[in-house]
Amino acid sequence: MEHRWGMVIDEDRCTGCEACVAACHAENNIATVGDDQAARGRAMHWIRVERYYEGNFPDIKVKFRPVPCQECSDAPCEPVCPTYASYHNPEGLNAQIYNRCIGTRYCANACPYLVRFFNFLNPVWDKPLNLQFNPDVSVRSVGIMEKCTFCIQRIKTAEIKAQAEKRPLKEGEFNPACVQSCPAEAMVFGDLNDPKSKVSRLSRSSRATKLLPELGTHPKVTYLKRDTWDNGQNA
Amino acid sequence: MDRRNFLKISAVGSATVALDACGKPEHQLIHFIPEEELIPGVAEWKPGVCTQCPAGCGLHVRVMEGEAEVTRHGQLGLLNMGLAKKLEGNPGHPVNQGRLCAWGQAGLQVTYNPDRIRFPLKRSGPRGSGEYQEITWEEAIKELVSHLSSLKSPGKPLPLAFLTGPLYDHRSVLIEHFLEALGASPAVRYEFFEQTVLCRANELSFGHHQLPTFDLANANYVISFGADFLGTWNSPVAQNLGYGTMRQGRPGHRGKFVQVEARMSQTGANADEWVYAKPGTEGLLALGVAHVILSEKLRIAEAAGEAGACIDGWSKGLPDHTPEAVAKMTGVEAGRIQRLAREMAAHTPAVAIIGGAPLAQTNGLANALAANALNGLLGSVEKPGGIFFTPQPPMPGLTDPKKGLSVRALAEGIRSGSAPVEALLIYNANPVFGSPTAWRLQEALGKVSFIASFGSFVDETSILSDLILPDHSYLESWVDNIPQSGTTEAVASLAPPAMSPLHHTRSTPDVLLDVAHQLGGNVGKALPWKTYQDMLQAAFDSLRSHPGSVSAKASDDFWSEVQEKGGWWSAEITKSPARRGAKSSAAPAKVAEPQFDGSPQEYPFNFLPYASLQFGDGRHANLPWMQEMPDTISTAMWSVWLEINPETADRLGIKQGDLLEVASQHGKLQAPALIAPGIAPDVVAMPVGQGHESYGRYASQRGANPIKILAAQTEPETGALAWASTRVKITRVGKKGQLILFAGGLREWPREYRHR
Amino acid sequence: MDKTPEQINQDLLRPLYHASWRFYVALVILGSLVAAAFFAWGYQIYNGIGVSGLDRPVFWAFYITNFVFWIGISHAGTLISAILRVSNATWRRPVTRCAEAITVFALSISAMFPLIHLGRPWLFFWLIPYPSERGIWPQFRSPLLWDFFAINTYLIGSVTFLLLPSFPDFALIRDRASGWRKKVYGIASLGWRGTPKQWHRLEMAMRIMAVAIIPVAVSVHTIVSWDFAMAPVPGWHSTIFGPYFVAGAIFSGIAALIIAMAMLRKLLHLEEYLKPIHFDYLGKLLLVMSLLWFYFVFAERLTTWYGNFPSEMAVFWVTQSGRFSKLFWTMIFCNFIIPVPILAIKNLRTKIGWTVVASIPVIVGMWLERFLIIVPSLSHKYLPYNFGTYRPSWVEITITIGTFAGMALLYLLFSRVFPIISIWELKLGLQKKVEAAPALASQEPATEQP
Amino acid sequence: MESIKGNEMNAIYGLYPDPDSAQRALNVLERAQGELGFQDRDIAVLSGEPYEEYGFGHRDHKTRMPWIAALGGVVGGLSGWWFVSFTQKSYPLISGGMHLVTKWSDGIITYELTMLGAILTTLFTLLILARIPDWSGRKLYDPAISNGKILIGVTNPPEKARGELGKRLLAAGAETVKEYAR
Repeated sequence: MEHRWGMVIDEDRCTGCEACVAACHAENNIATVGDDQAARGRAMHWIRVERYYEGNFPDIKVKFRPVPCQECSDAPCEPVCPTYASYHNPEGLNAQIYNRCIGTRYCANACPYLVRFFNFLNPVWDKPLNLQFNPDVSVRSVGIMEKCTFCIQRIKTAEIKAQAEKRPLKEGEFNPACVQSCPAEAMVFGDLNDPKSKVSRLSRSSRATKLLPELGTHPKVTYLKRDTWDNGQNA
Repeated sequence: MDRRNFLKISAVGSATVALDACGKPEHQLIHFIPEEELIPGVAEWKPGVCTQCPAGCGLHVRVMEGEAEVTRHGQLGLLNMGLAKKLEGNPGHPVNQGRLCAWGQAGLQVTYNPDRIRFPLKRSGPRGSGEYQEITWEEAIKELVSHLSSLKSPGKPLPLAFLTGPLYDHRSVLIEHFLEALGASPAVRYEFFEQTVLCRANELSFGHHQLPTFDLANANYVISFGADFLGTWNSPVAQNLGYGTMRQGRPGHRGKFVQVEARMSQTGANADEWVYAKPGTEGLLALGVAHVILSEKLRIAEAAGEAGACIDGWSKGLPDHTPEAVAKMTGVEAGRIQRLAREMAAHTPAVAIIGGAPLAQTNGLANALAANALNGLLGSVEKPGGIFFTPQPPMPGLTDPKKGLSVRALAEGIRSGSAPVEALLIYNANPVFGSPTAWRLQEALGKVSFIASFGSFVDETSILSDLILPDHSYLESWVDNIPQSGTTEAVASLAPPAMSPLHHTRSTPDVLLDVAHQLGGNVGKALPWKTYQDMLQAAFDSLRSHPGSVSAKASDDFWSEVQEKGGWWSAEITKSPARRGAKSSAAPAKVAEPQFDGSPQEYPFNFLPYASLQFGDGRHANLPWMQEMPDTISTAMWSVWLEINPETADRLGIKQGDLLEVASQHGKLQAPALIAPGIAPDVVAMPVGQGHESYGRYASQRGANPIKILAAQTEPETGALAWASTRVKITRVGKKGQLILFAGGLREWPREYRHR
Repeated sequence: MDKTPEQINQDLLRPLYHASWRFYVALVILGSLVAAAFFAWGYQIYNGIGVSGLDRPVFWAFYITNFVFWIGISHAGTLISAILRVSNATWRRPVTRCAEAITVFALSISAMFPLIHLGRPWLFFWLIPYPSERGIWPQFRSPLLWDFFAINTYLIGSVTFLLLPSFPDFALIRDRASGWRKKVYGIASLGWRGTPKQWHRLEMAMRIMAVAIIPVAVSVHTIVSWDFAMAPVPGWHSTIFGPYFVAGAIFSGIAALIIAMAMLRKLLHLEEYLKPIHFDYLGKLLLVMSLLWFYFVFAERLTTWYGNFPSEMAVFWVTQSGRFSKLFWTMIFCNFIIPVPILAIKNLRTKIGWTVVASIPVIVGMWLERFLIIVPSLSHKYLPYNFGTYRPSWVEITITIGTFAGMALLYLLFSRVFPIISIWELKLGLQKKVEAAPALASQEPATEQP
Repeated sequence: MESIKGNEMNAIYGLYPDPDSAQRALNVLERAQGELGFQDRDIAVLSGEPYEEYGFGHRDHKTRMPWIAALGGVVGGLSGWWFVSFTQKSYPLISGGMHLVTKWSDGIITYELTMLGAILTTLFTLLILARIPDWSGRKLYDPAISNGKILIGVTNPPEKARGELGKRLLAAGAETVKEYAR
């Protein structure tokens, strides 16, 4: 069966612990740009935990929202790339082909979610930090756009394994690094084409919503709105 | 073994050197014979134990073949070896159940850190200069042995001190035996965010000198007094797991979470209701709530049992803690106190958590006892959805560590000469960074004639040492851990080395054993094990007879299965034996209002240091991933900052990023201002962790260290540092500081969005 | 006194033979500025685009601003001269060539920026559709590809448009010159002889070109505007952008033309050829475009403000009263408030000095307009958590200055090798003066009464 | 009347100061064709600027250039359309949820190539029809036309008629009459 990978992120569970961010860096060989570059607004975090304040002291609330690539079904980032570096892969992921990228940065402008990150300079890894590289993920050089891939290397590994064992992929057999690490289990990953999968069921929840739905990008990441407490029952 | 390897190497070495002595530098390195069989590109998952914080989560280490520059027998060369590529939670482990926090994820960068010490070092320059020369392990150990054996002290305990962090494993047992046999006083244990106050309170209230465990998954109502339990406090991963379930894990049923604090922490940001209470008055609020519950007969006073008895006036229904009285002291309206109390009583199981700043006050112990009493009153002690105490696995060696001196007492003893120390061993602690200047620890260390450190990095403390015997990283050595909290099962985690060492380092427990044997005599007898591995095997073998996660019966099978599973745990052993210590000297406790250092007129702000989500107490500041990971609330990277309330900032004409001078009676520091909507107008807060003078290229000379300007005030009974009881004044320096924020906007609907 | 063909030849060919010391001074100054820009570019290629001030979320800034700006300037020439040719306005004759030259140079300069701004410029040729070993073709859905085709078409067209009417003048120089000039211009003239057939085919070709180049010019700037309009970015995704940009382009183009002509007039002593009335006519055009431009700005901002979409308002307010407001109001001042009154008042418009005074701010204002379209939108895009800002680096500034210097330099050299006014067309005008309308007659040099 | 021998060109012509005398000379030549035995195509006219209003500036005025240009445009457009849709099909990659062949965006490339086709065709038609470039220097030419003179003459005139031609050209008002011969 064709897979359509999707994710559900529960804003009511997310505690903003940033484990997903660290896990993503570790899994995907994301460069650490250093203080100087970070100060210029060039830090790279394929997934980020957005923090929004509501109200004023002392009646103040904060909302956390982890934002990875939304893996849009109709992605604005794809058609603007002159070299097909950014394209839609058969499983519905917005793939970024690094060695095809010439660095027009148009995709990053077109992306409403700002989940694309650009290598303004060549990444530096003080030895022996280079030993931590994940061999399944290529290291990006200067002038290349990079982004969340739903850990495609894990997807492929699992699919190949399943093929070799002549069986369909099992639900939860693998997860992207962020989902795997999330201590509050705020993120769920799975196949949207399987109506029984947890991700499908949750994305039908009454709290389900998308990020910037008005843009018609049809993201494959669903957010479950922050819930409220009403005498022990869900509001 | 060593000799054979050595011959091989020299053979291959000479050949390879002859072959490619030109080209890129790494080509000039010799190639060692691989020590293990590995298939390139195939990942192997090995168990591990996370030592990034005391919570003791279980790890799965992804190991893949790779070529690394390593030191073998004092020689640099290339080796095809298994390298740790990713750390993940061990799904079977009761504490973290397959999950892992950011610190745990960043553990790789401890092992692969470019600033790690690669050889034993002997001081060549003056102390603190950081000038060292490489020496061999033989020399290093001989040096250490000669110093130890030269120590003499007729009658009195040996003038030897062993300074270490909180260790919940057999290293602690080993050290204890070691010191005992030498006739030295027990180890001095120190970390800045020490838990002694809470442990003592739990000992008094519940008879467990231990950190608490909370069954959040089954709780309907959680009230936390200042505890950052979703970020940095106690056992965060376990608590996050439970919290997630409490929020959305039970269909149609969602618990409420109330946070009481003076500065909105990352944990507080998740609260359904965030309550501001004046710093240090959290305990009073707890009693106010208790008063309402008692006066409205929602519970009977006796329900609290021992925990209640610890509180003055409990049996009389806390007459002087009426909501009105409490409202005056805490700044929380009486009506709100009543509502909270009723909600809590109506939605059991309800649990109260206290930790962090409220305990770091002059009335810290009382605050803790108050919260404990509330838990007792709500009937949530060792009940589902309540507070538990992690049972300890039945391992004979594993007794409560003897209480050593506090670092402060040690420093005073040395300075005054009342308790002189000639040799100091430092392992796994950095008190020079983690103690207020007022303690004058550095000055004291200057008086010690010989200091040896086992650290992996040249930090503020080990830079003062004369001899450094670098430890393996925790991925390179045998690790065990006995979680003190985070689970209701008895757990003993264990992991063999996930990869062979990169540098010319040695596992410290092994070094201590080696030293002991060389010292011989009763010291050698006290430590019969050849290596730490043997010690662990013996210790774990004692678990074989008990029902647990490991089924194998034969000694060897049991040992290997423990290694596969990453430890031993048992659901059967659920109740840990009560460990009641001495009764509180001044019992029952009277919850007084906190005392602050510095007059409100001259020093108008409460200074609130807090554990950084990035660096904890500073130990993770040398990990680039942590430096660049945005702190969730401030979104700051590579920075240190002072959080200040928007109105206060306006009043003082302070803008975002303005460099401020923060001055207490005991010192001053500079930090850029961060306008934080979630902090009280008369409180300023600052993360602990930056401001290292010496801690590798990523941490050194970055920002300021709030610990340095703290007052030496303590919680009277436990003598723990009351790190939240200092007052400061702030002045504008007149230039911008380095404040690197990842986020642009504060709010989802900023001014720009609104129609005009 | 009447200008004989001989005098015209002498006046207009003088610059090719004689250069004052000022020329060489200018050459050195401009040359070094251009050299500095190229150094900066090299520095950027060597170290990576990171040496610019670009960041996240402002992935485009100075370079794309310059790109759009120079494309706009390029609309000075070909388009204007084509319109004038088609409408057969006889007063165009002294103007067309300097106009067309502006096009060619401005276009070549702007065409460099897409390369300068690439992250991996050495792979720019992947934009070119050729059967490669990668087996993959460029993405024709990408506006950048549309740009690639449009700009190339426009460049080829403009160069042709500039060269065709030059052959007879080359032939003229060839006949009058000696030595190396005779050889060079002999080749350049392609052996032009001047048979009625050649003359007629040439004029026919020019008519066809004029008709063809107008829609091309329009399409080029429309497509440039679509680089923005195609992306769902607040402040970009607007249907008005096509005409808005074309209008702005012609606006800035005319301003550039006026300035260029005024300089030529002074430096090359063409007072008797480029006369107040030409500036008057161009001034009128500039006035119309200024009003048109303001109309577009107003329409665009009114709809945004009234529509009140949150994300759009973020950009709206940040330009109106926020961080970029200073620049925004400077732009309005330069493009509307200064030029309109000057150009509306006949006494001022007919004075060359004043038309220049009206034109210079327009150049500044139009550059700012492009900057204000690009940067505020990118820095305030949807999710406020990611709002950012931008500050240019020395590299970008050097390169920007370099382009202006480069423009001047190319123009300077051009005026040394080309007759800056199309001589044969001018003479054609002379012989036609009897048919010409009396009002226009006064522009022809011969009838000038000193 | 001067005459130059041993030259590649073989012609006799007069240089006229103004279009009217030039027109007169042309009329003379046209009338004299049969009598002196040369064809209309041997009559040479050269000028430093076009003289649309005069008959001599009006010779061989018919051309299909606009139609050729249009044809070029059509060819350019069609090939553009074909090329774009071909590449989109030859390596099919979906992007942005768009169709494989996106007619709207392909229209733009088609348009640009139409115009490019037209422009290039015009250019080359001109070069061919105007017989340039031609650097041979064999053709009849006189630099004097650059100073406003108009050249009217006959190439390869019959030997016997040379003298007569010279007279008549002079009579028509030529400033000078030149004769070139091998």
